[in-house]
Amino acid sequence: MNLNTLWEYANPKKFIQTTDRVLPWVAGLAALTLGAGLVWGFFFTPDDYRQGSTVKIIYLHVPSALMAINAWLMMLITSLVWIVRRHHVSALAARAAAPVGLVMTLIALLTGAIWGQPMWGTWWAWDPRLTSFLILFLFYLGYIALWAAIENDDTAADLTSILCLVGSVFALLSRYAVNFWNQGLHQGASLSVAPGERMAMTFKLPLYVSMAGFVLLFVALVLMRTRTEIRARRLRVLIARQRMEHA
Amino acid sequence: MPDLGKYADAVLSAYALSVVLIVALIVVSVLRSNRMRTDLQTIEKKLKTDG
Amino acid sequence: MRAGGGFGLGLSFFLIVVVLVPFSVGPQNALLAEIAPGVLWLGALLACLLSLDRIFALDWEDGSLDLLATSPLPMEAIVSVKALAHWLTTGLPLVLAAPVLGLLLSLPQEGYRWVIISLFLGTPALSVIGTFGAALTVGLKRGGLLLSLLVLPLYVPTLIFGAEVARRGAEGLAVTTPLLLLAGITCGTIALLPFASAAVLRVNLR
Amino acid sequence: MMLSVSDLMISRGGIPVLEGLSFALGAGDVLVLRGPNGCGKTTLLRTLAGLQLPVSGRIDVASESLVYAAHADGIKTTLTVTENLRFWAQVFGQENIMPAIEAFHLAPLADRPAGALSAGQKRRLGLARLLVTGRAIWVLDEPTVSLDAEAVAMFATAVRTHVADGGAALIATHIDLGLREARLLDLEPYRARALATDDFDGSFL
Repeated sequence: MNLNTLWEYANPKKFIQTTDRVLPWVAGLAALTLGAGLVWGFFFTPDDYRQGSTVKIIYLHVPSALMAINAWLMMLITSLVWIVRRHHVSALAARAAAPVGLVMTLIALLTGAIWGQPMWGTWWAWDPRLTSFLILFLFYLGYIALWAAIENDDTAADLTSILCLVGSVFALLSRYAVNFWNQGLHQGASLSVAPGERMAMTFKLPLYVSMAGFVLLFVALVLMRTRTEIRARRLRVLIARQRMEHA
Repeated sequence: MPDLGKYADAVLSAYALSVVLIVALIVVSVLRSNRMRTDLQTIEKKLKTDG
Repeated sequence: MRAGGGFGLGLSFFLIVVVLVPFSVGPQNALLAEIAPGVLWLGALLACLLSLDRIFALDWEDGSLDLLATSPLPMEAIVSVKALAHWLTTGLPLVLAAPVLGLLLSLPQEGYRWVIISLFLGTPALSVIGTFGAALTVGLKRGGLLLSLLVLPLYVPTLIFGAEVARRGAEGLAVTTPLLLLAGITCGTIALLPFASAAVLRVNLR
Repeated sequence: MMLSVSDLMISRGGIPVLEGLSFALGAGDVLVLRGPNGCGKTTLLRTLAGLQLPVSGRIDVASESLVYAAHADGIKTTLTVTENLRFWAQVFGQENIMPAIEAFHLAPLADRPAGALSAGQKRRLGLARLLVTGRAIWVLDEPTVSLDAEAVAMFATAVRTHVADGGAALIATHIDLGLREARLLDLEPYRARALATDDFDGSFL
């Protein structure tokens, strides 16, 4: 596919028409895969000899953490597309993805805390990874709040894109800083979340299915929410125009 | 129902919380999607009849 | 550019935070000495945050921001001067006040030097990052809280490295690595962030 | 021509307000913009000043030849009248502020803090700012608000002197300035028509 045809989907009307056909399939596939992954993980996997049944949390924790980061990455890319090519769908897709990313981050944090309680004996440890996710959570909150605070849509798109760009740089810096900081406090990462170096296939396969489920869920949600944002945008324009004509 | 042993609370609450959050996100997204669609249809119809 | 007014507020706020800490954690000198570098950094950061929304607010209200934007000065220069003004009126007084407040927290002898050095190196970054946040929220009616929400996560790396320098210094450990990283962050933000702030301000003036 | 605009289309808050606008301004010209409230006068002036981009069309103007005065005067209330003028003179790389003080009879107020001035006096200070910029084209948005008859006359004289020296002025105003040489431009015919409602992409302009 050449790039020119790809940009066609940046046209709002074309996007709505295409997603009309695609969305039911993606949504169905997402439900199927996510359901399969979680049911497999919850009912049909053995316990880990060391971690017991808590290992089942991995099928939620790892995929949601993955999507928490990938959602931000997607927002970064769509923000760049908006800044460079000024395709409205791109900016609105970033806006649509943010709350999904926020919920994913929240799930990763919550399941991490629940997992940490029996494993480390504490709900919360200032482990570098957990801390980074907490900071990511704050970034999502700020980004969403900025979108909500600004009335003019184009202004909001411009400002949030730049915030996303600057935020990405600072998120990377924070990740590095947090690593540095915690090693400064404790010798070695005794509370690392990282699962054993080599996982058995019995754990890996359902994990992959669950990951695929989370990815599909993310895609389906973002498509649907982007459609909503496009309509909301058009609605605001129509209302404003109506008001102007009657003035 | 698999035997979750002494960690049953942790595993169950993790799954329950996550499922609740995901379902809530989906419900909110769908509701807002439907509302926008109907709102837009209403105003477009009105604009057409107004001229 | 000058004639902002009300910047002394930051200094008073710094004092209040530091005075309240012993009331909340108890009067044991050993404990206070241990947390003193962190408290000083946190107090300085919050005091900085408090005065951020004044950076552009006055100029926005009286229309000078529009007029400055159409003047021959490049927007990058305007935001840089604004950040510098904020640092001179807020950051620098905080750096100078820190040793006095360190006394109240029985900061260890070796700590003074490193607290001052780390604040001196770190507060410019706080001002520059804060100017970016202020540019993002200029003209918003309820911008104050949003500004804090946007700026706080951006402050994390500076706070971590700055407080680390102060803490290690107070404990007599080697400070080179965090010191270099802190200086790096400050130089990086001063060099690059004004472009983002200027872009954001142009968007907001449209 | 010092400033020429051709087939300009501008929008406010994402909605087109004026389209197909063309005019030119040469040395010695005074152009007065007329039009009902909300027709896009301020938007047009802000676009000419470079604060926002036009949707389409061309604006040809030499760089750094234009100065814009908005509804707000951009006066620092804690500084004196002289300090305010000196500040703006510095920003525009000029030195002499005396002509500005004389033209708007600000000498008796020179050392007063601007915050202690009345609304009309503030406005006079705001207009005096134009003279310290040394720019040739004045772009003014409702310059006579809160001025009394005497001050309006001061303003008219200042404009006349300015254009006699080879300057030009573009003024959006509702009142008659008593400038006989001024041309009028009514914006009413250029108001953007509403786009067709089923034009989905149009709503994203």
